[in-house]
Amino acid sequence: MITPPAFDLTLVAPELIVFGTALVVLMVDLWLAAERRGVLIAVSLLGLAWAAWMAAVAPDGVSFAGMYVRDALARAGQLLALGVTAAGVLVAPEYLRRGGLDRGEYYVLVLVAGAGAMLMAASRDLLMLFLSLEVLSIPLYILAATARGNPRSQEAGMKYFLLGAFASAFFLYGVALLYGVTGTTRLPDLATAVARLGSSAPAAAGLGLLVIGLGFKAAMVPFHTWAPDVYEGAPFPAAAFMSVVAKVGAFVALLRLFPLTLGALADQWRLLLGVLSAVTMIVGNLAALTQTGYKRLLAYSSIAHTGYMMVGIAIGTPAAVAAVITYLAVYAAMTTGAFAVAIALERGGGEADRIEDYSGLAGRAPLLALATAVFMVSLAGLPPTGGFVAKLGVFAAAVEGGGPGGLALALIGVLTSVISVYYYLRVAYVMYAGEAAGMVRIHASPLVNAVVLLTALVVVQIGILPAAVTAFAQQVGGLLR
Amino acid sequence: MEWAVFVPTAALALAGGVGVIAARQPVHSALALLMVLASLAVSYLLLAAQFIAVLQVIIYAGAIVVLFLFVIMLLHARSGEGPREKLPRQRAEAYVFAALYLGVLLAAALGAAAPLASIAAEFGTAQQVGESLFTTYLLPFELASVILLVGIVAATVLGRRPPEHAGRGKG
Amino acid sequence: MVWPLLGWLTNGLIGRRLSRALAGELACVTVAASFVSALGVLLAVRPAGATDAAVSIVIPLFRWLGAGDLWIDASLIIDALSLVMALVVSGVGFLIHVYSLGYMADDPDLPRYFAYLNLFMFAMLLLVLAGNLLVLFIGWELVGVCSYLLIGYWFARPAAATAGRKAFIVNRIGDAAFLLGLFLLFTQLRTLDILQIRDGAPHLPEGVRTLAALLLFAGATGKSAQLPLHVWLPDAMEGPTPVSALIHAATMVTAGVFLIARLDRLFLTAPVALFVVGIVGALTAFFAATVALRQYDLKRVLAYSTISQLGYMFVAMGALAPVAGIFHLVTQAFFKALLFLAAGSVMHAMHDVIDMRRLGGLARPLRWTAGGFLIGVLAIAGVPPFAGFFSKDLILEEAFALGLSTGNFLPYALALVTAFVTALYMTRAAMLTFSGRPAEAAAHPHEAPPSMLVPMTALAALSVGGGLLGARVAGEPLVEFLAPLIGVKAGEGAVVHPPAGLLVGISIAVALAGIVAGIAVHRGRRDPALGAIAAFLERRWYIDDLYDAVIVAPGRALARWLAGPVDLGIIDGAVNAVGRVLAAVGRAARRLQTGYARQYALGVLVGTLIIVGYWMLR
Amino acid sequence: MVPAPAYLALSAVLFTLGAVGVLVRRNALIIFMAVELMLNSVNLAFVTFARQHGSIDGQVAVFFVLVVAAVEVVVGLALIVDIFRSRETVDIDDVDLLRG
Amino acid sequence: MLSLLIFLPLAGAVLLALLPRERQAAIRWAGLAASLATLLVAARLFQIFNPASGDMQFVAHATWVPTLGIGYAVGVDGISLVLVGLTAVIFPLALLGSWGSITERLKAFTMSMLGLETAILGTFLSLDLILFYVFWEAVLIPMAFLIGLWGSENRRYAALKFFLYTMAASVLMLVAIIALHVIAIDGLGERTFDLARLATLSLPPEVQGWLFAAFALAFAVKVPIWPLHTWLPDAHTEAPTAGSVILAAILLKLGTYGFIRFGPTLFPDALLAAAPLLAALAIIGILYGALVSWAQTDLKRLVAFSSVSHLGFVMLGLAALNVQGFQGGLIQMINHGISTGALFLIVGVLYERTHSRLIADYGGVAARMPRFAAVFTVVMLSSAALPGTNGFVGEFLILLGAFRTSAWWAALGAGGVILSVVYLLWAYQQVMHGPLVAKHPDRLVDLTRRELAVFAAIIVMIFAVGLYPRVLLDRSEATVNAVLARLQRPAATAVTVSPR
Repeated sequence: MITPPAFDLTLVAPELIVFGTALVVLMVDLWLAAERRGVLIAVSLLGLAWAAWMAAVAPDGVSFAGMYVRDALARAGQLLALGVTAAGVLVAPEYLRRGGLDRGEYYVLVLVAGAGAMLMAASRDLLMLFLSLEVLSIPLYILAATARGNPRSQEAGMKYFLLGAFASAFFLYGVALLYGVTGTTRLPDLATAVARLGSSAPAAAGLGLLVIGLGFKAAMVPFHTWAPDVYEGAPFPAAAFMSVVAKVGAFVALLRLFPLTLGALADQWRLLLGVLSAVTMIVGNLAALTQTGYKRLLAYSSIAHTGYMMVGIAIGTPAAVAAVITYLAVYAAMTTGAFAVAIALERGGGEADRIEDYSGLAGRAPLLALATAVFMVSLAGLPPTGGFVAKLGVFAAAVEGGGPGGLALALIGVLTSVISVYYYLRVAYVMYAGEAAGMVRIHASPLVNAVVLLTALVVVQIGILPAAVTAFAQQVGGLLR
Repeated sequence: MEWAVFVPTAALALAGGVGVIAARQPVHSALALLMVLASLAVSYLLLAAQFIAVLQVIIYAGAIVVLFLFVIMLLHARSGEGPREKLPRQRAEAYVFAALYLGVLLAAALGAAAPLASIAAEFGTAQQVGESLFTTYLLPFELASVILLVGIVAATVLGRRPPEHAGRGKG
Repeated sequence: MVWPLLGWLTNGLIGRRLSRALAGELACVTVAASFVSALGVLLAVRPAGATDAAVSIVIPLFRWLGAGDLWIDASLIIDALSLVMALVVSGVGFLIHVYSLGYMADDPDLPRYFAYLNLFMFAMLLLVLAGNLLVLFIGWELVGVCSYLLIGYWFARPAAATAGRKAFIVNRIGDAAFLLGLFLLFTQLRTLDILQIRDGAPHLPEGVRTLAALLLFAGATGKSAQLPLHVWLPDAMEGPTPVSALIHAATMVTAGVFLIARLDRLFLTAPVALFVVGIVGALTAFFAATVALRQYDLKRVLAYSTISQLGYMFVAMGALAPVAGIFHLVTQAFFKALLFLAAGSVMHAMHDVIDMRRLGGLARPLRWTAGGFLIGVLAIAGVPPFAGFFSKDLILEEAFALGLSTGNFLPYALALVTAFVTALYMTRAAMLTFSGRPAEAAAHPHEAPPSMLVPMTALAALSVGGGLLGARVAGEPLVEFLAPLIGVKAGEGAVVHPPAGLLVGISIAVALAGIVAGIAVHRGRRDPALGAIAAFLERRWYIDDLYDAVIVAPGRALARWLAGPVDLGIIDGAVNAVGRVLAAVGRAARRLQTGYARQYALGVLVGTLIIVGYWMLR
Repeated sequence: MVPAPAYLALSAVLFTLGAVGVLVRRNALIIFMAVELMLNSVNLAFVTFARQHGSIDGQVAVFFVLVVAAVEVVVGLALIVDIFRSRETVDIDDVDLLRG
Repeated sequence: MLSLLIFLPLAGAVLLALLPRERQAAIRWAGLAASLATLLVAARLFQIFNPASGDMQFVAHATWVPTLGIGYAVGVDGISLVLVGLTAVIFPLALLGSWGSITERLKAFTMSMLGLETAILGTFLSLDLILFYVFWEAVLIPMAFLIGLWGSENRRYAALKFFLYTMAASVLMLVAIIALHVIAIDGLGERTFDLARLATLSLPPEVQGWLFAAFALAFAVKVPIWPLHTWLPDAHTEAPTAGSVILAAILLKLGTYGFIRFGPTLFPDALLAAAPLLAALAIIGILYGALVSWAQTDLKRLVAFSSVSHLGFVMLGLAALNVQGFQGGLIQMINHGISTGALFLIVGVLYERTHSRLIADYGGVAARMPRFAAVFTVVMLSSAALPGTNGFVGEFLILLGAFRTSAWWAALGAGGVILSVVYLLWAYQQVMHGPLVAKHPDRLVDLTRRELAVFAAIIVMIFAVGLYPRVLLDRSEATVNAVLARLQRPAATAVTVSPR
């Protein structure tokens, strides 16, 4: 007779609620008339709100035989994932209706991917982590290809899937190797076992392979190559969602894995992650310099931001962990916002994905343009926006905790930020200085507007009064002490 | 005794592996893959993983390879590779780096090797695996079901006839 | 005491303001008021000064600026020297204002002219009355600006505008040296108050004194058009003639002389500097006189004569006889202003023709003018009893005395030669202009209006009688007035008293010889200098050309080179190159993004290889 | 008894073969099969390690990998079919609209 | 008080946002009113400021980001006071000066200007390094937009260059600020970016050197010190009149202000060591800027390079590290603000009429525009540091200060005094004198009443500072002494090393 272990369902309530919402949406969609899809949005949002509330109030703890942990990091990851999932739901409907892609499954996939990201934050076991990663990834592959019949969307889905599966295999081999040397996949046991081994080639290889799997999701150089193509090909709402949700999942997992679990072995991974972050900052920003497409620009920008956040991972001090959390929040807000603005535009019946399409936007939609300007300024890391606070936190942590290497990372970071100013401000400049672009129409959907407004407010709020966010992030950093 | 079984299966697996990536026709690849899968199932038996071996045969050989074959037939003759190699250096580079990687991987994997433990008779039985799945691995097990659900949704999303004026955006 | 001074100051300022709106008469009135006030002050001081002429009355106005241990009080000094200068400035200035009323009568922009002129008067008075070297410097620079504005008054003429600019720039060069001198004095003495400097200067180390004196003298050469900074003055003749008379003959150019007199104790205790002063003065005197021989522009002749006479004054300074210098300054102000006004009258009559080769035979139609000019010539040539004789003779005497005491007879020799040349070229100029055949352009020469003639007459009178101020026969009132104040008494350094009578005879003889030679040369229609020398003189010793070739042209070329190849090419080029390199790298990074999934996968594999390989081998 | 290194070596070789397949083949179907090959090599490693430690965890892991592999095949094949419908090709190099 | 001052313009900008775009007159007046209100507050500050104290006054503290140790701290001392005064004065003038020339996107323009004013005031008044940096960078955005949106043909290039160049330098300062903060964690046992707290650290000279280098680079680009100046001519040339005015009059002062504020306070040893280098670069800048000005064909470029020269004087004064040098530098900052701001307004007047900035397109303008000629003359002479005008006070004190440190510095600097006349008079003559050269002479109408009012205010300031500079000097003296006292402490120990 099999006796189920003691487990606490309230602990996993947020994820359960989101999965449940996804199921409800799936079912309701079957019976729902096409023109009443608004119900799906409402249901999704309600579910997400409930989950968020549960995530905020549910107690900390470990359950499911040590597979699942709820602590400050998990909570941060869950709230972030819920936030970006809500945004992912909100930005979609108008666009999907325009493109004739309006299907209930879209929301199901968004919700499931969101839940996957939440679980990555709470995984306390490598297999758990792997499954969560797949729960996050597979819906994203499909979302990228949602614009059926559009070769670009198909190509995006195909490339994302192919490379994702390739990277997953590496990740899995890493899990296998670590299991081989330590006999366990549970993170705390793993940490003690690896520490006991000292320098062990298989363990090192296993950890390296884990970096690759997560780095792929986070679009870290040299595993970033999929990102520009996929973002460009994916429908705008999907690109918006995947650019943030995958990052949230990957980074909470990286935080969980490296500073939190393997903090004692920092000597082994710090230099490597530091170099990777430097390369990522440089390549991302330089490649973005000459882009002409808005989506590709944001794609390379997201790569660059991966580099900045990686700095925090590589440093791995409590302050750095807190800085990464702050950065993730800011990144999520500003990138979602920047995509949301683009979703509101349409050129010649298609996506407005060229930078020129934003020409003269300020004259036609001043508030939209202002919000975009805020996003661009924040992405560039300039005060008084959240982007500055985020970068400040990361670089301060690097200088404080990273020794000469940290100083070098901070220097590379600030200098590449200067480069990024060039391409971000070009967008803002075109909006304000250019003639109104022909063929570009503005679809003022209240939902998209709400997302733009909210994200802009968040970006400005964190820029001007960041204390609340940094205090919360510091709790996460406090896990290290 | 075990060697006698292992050596041929390993040889078959390797041959199958080469076959998968070298065959001209996808059908041949699929058959080679089947060969690998079957060989591995035998290996699993040698490693006291009866249940997994069974799963291997049922799921992989029975479902996945069949799915491949099904799609190959669906796409029929035109499913070959294009005539022109667009990445002339790719092949050579792939071999070189893969060889290097093999070295790394071998070093890592062999470094992780240890003497086999002594095991109880019921090790690797369906009951033991199932028990583990429903106790320790309950949550991952549920997650696996979610993943399967996603697969179903994917099939419905991607399998459905595209909408009339689909494909906003360029192209 | 304070009231007339304040009134004086405000006269200058308010006059400038009002004259913009009203006509030129107001300007004259304000200057007259200045003169009267100065006279009043003189009379007020005189009784007090009878017993102690060395007294200096300081009138503090306000604390101008302060920073750290630097405190600059804006204050004025009333003493013999400043009063003499103020009287000359305001007196001659007044006459020239009046003259201008006639001369500039049909100029459309008259208020501007008088505004500048009044501003100049204010600045000049500020200069001479300043109680603080920095305040003096303000006046010093201000007169330069006014000079610039007035030379370039007819700004539509490129030559005038350029001349004004040149004057300003050359002055600025001297001023920069002046400023450095100020700094040196301040760092040593912690003050810029003139009286304190006078008291403190003798206690400074010798080297500092010399350096400070030389720096200040460099400033003086700029303002007083001494070698090598004389080049602006001849060009300054592009300005209206009354301006030339006032600024470039009578007042501003004497500022350098005044400065040395003002800081006599500094200079007189710095023998090396004094030596330089004397030599430069003598050389300048000689140089300018020779150049004047070959000029055909009447005003330019006068300009070079001014330079030459200023040279004399510096000779006097160099000869430890500042009083003599001031004396010559005063007389020169009279007769040079007279000469300029007469020249202006000629121009007025001849519709601005100034080339002496196109003039001639004007003595008859312009009787008064010719008379005035003749008096001026005699005065400058040093013929007794005209004013120039007394002052120039005094200088020659002192120079000789210097030679006796130090063995340096160069200043005396040059001064003597110059006296001869001066008489020669002035006679030539007078003959060319007024005698001989009526010139081609002499269409209908007409005598000037009374507003021009009256000042000329007054100046002529002063040129005749001004010498009495310092003449021994009249008891040397000026010398007596000044001597107690200006530190070292004139001639004190001279151990051996020169044979005064002999020297007087020599100088008279030289002057007469010059005049005779001039007449002879003119009669003989021969050029006073020959061949290569003529060209040399005509090109003004090639000094202007040298400046153009050595400083201006290379400077301009340097500027262009810096602005073009260096700034845009190298410095900015480097900046832009950074951008280009980054963009190129960016494009290269883009090219890596080929679009082929298999290649991306290869990238993943290679990345994995590096990371895992590194980690295992670490 | 066949010792663990033999299995592990086989696993490593198969993994590399799969990776080579992904890199050198252009037929998307075969590429997916190569990916399956890689996953199977991982499974072999898991099973070997499970035997090595005498713990069942490795075998459970194989179960999960199997599930994921199955779903990946479904998704991947659906994508291929979809692309084939519009482009009439399964050559991965022909899928190169997005670049730069 | 100070917070009110800083955020008053921003509040104005926010209110302005509510006005409809079409009501141009209302927008203009509202913008002017906001800047005038700021001026009033600044004037009141000027009035109640206690000149006898060298300490920070009206200090306000608040926590901002406690986890990172960032605080909100503002305060004013004699040095920032005069610069705040300058800012408050120049902005209304700049707004008035571009009253008619900006018609497109007027609302955005006015809002940018007001936002810029807030950022600049914030920079001058911040006492927390991060707060300072935030304002410092925040300046860039509206300024780049002013250049990029309302500039002339090449505006995009100029705006980007301005932005990237100055930012590239200042991010290194950010790293240095962080490093300082990190050092303070050990040294003071607290997380702080507070200037007063950090000033109590005693850093080893080598550390000071590195940190100062990073700070100095940021400031040097902003000043700009040769050879980091090339963004300036482009930015100036392409910016609209108001932009050029603000850029020249105030923005460049941020750099020199930075040197004064942070050099002696945080890095006294490094500053002492670097002073000769700074002086050398300053002198090169003085001469180089003047010479290059002389070779320009574009009026705005000419004025821009003259800024390089003038700011060289300021830096020379600062490098002298004595009271006269500092005071002179401070006064010269104000002067340059007034005079060069006025020069840009003058070029703006010409440009508005004929749409050309080329010197060759002008000549004999004085005859057509006598009042303008008078204004130009005064401003030019002020720029050339004629005694009696403001420029002289500054240059005199600077050169005197420099002389007391090294006679050679002053001698070379005096060369700049000469050259400034060369290029200014040259330009003036080319434009104003000579025969009339203009394609449309009828467009050369004399100054309007509004323009005259602006220039009258400027001329009053020129003479006010020139004749009674103590209005400013007295207020900053105590502060300058206090700041310099920071240099004395290490100087006492460094006597054996330093030749001076």
